Amino acid sequence: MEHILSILIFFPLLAGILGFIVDKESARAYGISVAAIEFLLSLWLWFSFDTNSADMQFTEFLPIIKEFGISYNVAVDGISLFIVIMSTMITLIGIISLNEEKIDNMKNMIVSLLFLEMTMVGVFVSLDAIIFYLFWELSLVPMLYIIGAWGGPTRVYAAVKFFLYTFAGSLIMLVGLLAIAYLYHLETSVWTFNLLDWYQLDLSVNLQFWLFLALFIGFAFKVPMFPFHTWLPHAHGQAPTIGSVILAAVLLKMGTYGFVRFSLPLFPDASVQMIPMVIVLSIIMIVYTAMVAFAQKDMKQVIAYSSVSHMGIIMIGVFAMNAEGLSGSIFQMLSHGMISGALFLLVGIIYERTGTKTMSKFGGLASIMPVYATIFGVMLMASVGLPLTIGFVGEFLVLLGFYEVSPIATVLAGTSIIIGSIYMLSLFKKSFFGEVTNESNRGLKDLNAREITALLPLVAIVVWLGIYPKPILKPIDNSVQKLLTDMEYKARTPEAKKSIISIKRAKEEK
Amino acid sequence: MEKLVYIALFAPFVGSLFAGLFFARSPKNIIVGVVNPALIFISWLASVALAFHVAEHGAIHVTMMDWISAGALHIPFGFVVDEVSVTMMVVVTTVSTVVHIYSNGYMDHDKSFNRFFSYLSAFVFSMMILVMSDNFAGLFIGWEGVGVCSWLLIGFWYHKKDVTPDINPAISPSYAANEAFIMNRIADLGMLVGIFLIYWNVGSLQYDVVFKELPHLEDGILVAIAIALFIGAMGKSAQFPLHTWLTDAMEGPTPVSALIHAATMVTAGVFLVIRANPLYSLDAVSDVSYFIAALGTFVAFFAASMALVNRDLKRIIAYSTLSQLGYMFAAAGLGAYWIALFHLAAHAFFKALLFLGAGNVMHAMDDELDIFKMGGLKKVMRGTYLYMGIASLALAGLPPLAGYFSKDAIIETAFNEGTYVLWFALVFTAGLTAFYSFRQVFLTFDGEERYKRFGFHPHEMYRYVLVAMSPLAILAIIAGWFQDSFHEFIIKLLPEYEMSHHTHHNAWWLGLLVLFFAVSGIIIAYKKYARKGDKAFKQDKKVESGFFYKLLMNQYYIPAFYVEFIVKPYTAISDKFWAIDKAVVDATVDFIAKVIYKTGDSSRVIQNGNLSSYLNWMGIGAVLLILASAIAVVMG
Amino acid sequence: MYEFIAFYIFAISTVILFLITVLSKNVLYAMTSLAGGMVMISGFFFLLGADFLGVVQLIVYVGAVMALYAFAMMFFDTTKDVKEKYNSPRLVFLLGGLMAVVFVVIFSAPIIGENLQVASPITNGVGNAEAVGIVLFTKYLVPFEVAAIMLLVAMVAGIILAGKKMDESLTTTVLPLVDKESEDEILKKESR
Amino acid sequence: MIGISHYLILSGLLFSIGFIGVLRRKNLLMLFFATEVMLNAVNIAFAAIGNYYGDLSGQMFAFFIIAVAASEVAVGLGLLIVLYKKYNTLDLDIISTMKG
Repeated sequence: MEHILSILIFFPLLAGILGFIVDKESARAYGISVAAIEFLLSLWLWFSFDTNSADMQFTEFLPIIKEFGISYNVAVDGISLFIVIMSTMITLIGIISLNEEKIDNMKNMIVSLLFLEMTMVGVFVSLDAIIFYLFWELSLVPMLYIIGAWGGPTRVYAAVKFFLYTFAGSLIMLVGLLAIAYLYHLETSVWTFNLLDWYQLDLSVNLQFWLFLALFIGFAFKVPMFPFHTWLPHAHGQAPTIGSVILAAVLLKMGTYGFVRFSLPLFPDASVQMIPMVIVLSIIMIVYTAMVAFAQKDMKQVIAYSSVSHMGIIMIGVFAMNAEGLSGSIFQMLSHGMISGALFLLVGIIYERTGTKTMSKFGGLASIMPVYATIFGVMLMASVGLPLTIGFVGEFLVLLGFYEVSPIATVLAGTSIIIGSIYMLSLFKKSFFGEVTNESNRGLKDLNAREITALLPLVAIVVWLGIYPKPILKPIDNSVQKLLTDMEYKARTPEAKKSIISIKRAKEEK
Repeated sequence: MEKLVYIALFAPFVGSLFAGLFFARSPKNIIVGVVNPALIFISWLASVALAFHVAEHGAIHVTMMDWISAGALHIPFGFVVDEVSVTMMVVVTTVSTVVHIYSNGYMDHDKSFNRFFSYLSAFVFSMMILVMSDNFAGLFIGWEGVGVCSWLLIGFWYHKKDVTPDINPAISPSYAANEAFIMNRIADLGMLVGIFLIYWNVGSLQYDVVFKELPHLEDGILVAIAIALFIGAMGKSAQFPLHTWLTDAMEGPTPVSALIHAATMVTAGVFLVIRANPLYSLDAVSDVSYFIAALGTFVAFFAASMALVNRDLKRIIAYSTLSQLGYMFAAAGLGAYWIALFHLAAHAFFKALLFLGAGNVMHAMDDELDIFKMGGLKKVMRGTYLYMGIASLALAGLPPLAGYFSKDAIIETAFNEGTYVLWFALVFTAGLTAFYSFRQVFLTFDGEERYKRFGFHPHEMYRYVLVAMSPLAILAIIAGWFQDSFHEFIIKLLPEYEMSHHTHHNAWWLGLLVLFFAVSGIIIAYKKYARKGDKAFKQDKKVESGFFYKLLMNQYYIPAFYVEFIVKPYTAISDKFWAIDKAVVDATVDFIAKVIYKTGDSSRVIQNGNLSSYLNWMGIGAVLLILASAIAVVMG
Repeated sequence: MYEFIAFYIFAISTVILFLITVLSKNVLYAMTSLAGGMVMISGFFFLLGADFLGVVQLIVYVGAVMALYAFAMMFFDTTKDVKEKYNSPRLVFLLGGLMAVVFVVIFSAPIIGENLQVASPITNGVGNAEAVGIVLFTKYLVPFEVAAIMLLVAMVAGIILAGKKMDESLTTTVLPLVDKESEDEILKKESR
Repeated sequence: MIGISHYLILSGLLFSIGFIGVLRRKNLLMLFFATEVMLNAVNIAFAAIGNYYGDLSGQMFAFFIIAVAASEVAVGLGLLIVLYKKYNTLDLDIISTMKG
């Protein structure tokens, strides 16, 4: 199984192509089995992963265009490993949750999802800038199709907006990537797009600044950072449940992952220099979108905006420049994936039943659908960061780590635990508490076996990783510490060296 | 002994899972009603055994497993059973056991009987984590855990709909639950900041490491930590200005009010200050400590004043809880940590008893809470009358009941510290306390039987419930007698606090003064509210329309202020932000798209199909290119 | 001196003749003046010592190309003037004038190309035609052959476009939608 | 003495004349004439530069341009005839099928 990563990437592709000839009736079963195999493969990847090592593992290297140093180069470390596993898991759960009666043309849906899975895995394991960019852009296509084909009334507008927005950003990113390759060529007269080679590149602070900015735009559009976030509510509002789930759980993480994988190690000085800007944007993002979420009438929009708010927390964690914050932010990526995925699934369930997502149409659902309400409640508590759920670990670590950077900003960002609970609890109160206001809701059925199968694993993970995050946190922490040590070593300016706290120094101080 | 620690901690958890997982959807099941109290009782047994162990052999420290470790941060699930935590454990499990048994009777007819027990046991578990944890993060787990359980339990009757504040000041159980949770979260942010400060300055969150390191820190940081932690304590213990949730929390079932909002959870803030006594007794933070004492005194008086006029049985007790929490903070802030803890324990017993008695009354009166609709209940509810009388006497601080010893010690402390303003406020509040608690008792149990006019048919609570309450009644009477042995026990961990000779000298008249205030309060209450016949209590319209009455009745207009100046603006700003999001941020993007579309539209005219005009355009382009190259040549 | 006079005579006459070509309404005048202008241009080639090129200019342009134009004109009704609408005559002259000014400015400025490299120096003592032949069949052999093929292709294309089915338009002919058999039959019939 | 700039300026002027023709003419046949003018202008420039630098490449280019012009005329006229048959005119204002 040396080529496990290639298998992980290309198995869904192959299965997707084969999916075209699968019988319509059995498309969902086919999708579930493929996704399950893929998920098991990714688990196998975890078990054979050396958790004590912080290095890249399972490296595969195959030159494609030698003249320009473009190669098929994939590997995982602690940072990407779990995001890959999360992608395969969310895809599996998403396919399980698909309702045969509500989705016409199931076969196309399954095929799109499998293609999407390929691109997602590809993005997170690529170590070659061109291959990374390729998967990054390819991931837009199936999602565009999913929103455009199965979405709500203004799906085309939403899909095009989503596409153009992220595409515009990633083009600028591409320019940045090419510029790095060119600068590398200038320095060493070798063309290469290998990220690990790029890490050795020593750039002047000024150059770093501009390149950081170029990549920042590409990643920030995807995250989405304020003020580039407006495509997200549209996309979520129109996307089918499965689309929202994958969009929120995995696709948004590409942006923050990009920051960790590219911006930080390539431009340590610029990253430190840009911390104030990122702080300001992130805090606006956290507070402002949380307040916008409170004003929403539509359940799904609340969760969509809350996604943006939580991505803000992840962003400040990335720029905390210490092991606590960065590990926390990567953990928060996972936890946000699980929680927002589950919440979108839950909203999708009620939407399937009633055909509406407006909160005022509900009320008193807790007495009609107790199991549904319970699972929703668990996810809600995880979302507001209750200890012993997965949401707390990440949020706590991020805020803890960020406190070292700026106490005042941490307090401002920390208000998310207050306003987060405000909009979430008011959503819960409006929809689940009180009397049953809408008589037609009285006959609603509680969760069926299919939905429970999709949701229970998420609940289990949310609780398990809340109580015992160590198996995941430790590999992440190893890789993060290596990253920070490299950054500190590479940093040119004394300010940057001071801001980046790798673990070594933290211990020396003691 | 480790096993005992785990038994004490996890027995409630097992109970919660038992009721939650196996009986969540089934109707009332008596097995739950037996097993859950039994498990809590086991936890109590373990706690008592641990208490004896600790008294003899000292603290026990166990580490179960790692929780979070990242960077230099390592947080284990570690538990410490020392003098302070074991006191809390015993208090918590004692009250919990009684409340669990009591709930069997109180929730008898509720269709969510099993769910209630599941939540209640989960609360006990969280509270045990809170008191037993050996680090600040673990404390925070329990801190948030009790918050959630409180949210679940306040909103237990979630199906009730919202009403206007005129009918019910708390609007609805779910509203009150959210209010409580959000208020607590505000304070939790302060607490988190405290934790961050500790971590970045000490490098660990373990109590022992932190407390050892504290004296080496800068003064400014110490003050910041002290303030941040106290903000956390203010939320949980409902200190001004975060106090409004506590009275609204009375929407929850009465056993919940007894357990959570009187005896245990709200005292977590006091517990935190006691736990962090090495911090608060440092000279550098003496100002913060004094502020804690002053705020405590203020809240003691402030809450008591609101209790004077309230007509709602449970709210009066809630205000008295607030007021007593103020006493505890006053003691802790003045450095008398063991006295604060002693009052905490004694208060837990008699306040829980008071609430459970109130629950009996509610049960008898079909959930009616207005004490003006009661009166003369002592005939039908003799047992409850007795219990509530004892509890109120204890609360008023009459000897030889528990409250006398603990409260008197606090007042003496205030005198001893020379803070005479605080001292006098506390003495005066003691008088108020006696008045309002006996106003409530007399209005409920004595005087004319007004309830008949409203068609109530009160009846006494089940006998086994009354029996189950007896431990609390006994403790409310005798707890104070163990002051000296408790002092000896707790002083091993907490700093000693000794009265000066001067105070000793004056102790007898100080005590008498307090007693005088208390007794006069009771007498006034009796004269005003307990008569019959012609002299029976009449509502005084003139007084009720007076300024002070209205001010107190509306809780100094603080809830209204919050609604008007925080809730409404927040909602308005949120709506505005949403509008901005659509009209500015999103519209900007759409505008860019529109501009591109428009330029496309308008430049389409060029594409008119006429070859000649194409050639013209090409010509213009060619000339421009040539010009550009010419300029480049000239420049270059 | 002779060169000086010759240059100006040729220059003035080409400019005038070409202006007539461009501005005249009558096709016949335009074509005639074009032919005349080309003859004058061959004069420049002779002046520049490119005898071979001058001859080619005379043969190809004035001979072949002009003859082609003349034949082409027979297809069109040349007697009537094409009424041309000028949408923006000023723009046209402005652009043209601007271009001319720019060229003049550029070329009258000191020459930039002082350091131009000589690729195929003219061999002394060898006639121009001979020199051209040597270069053409050594260095430019492949382009030369390609040019030959191009001319051949152009010839064939010209013949097909202009010659085939003179009675109907080529581009508007649409084959009727028929099934394959009947299509084959039609082809067979045509081949017979 | 006649310098290279004389020839180049002349070439530029002739080119501009052709250019005006291209812009101005609506009759397709006349458009062809104008392009011929431009081609010839360029030929002069090539020949002049080649001469002044003693390089035969200029002449070679002019030579190939003549070849290209010849084939252009052959194909172009063929197309013109086809066009004329279809529209019965050569006026560009009437033949505007490329409207986007």
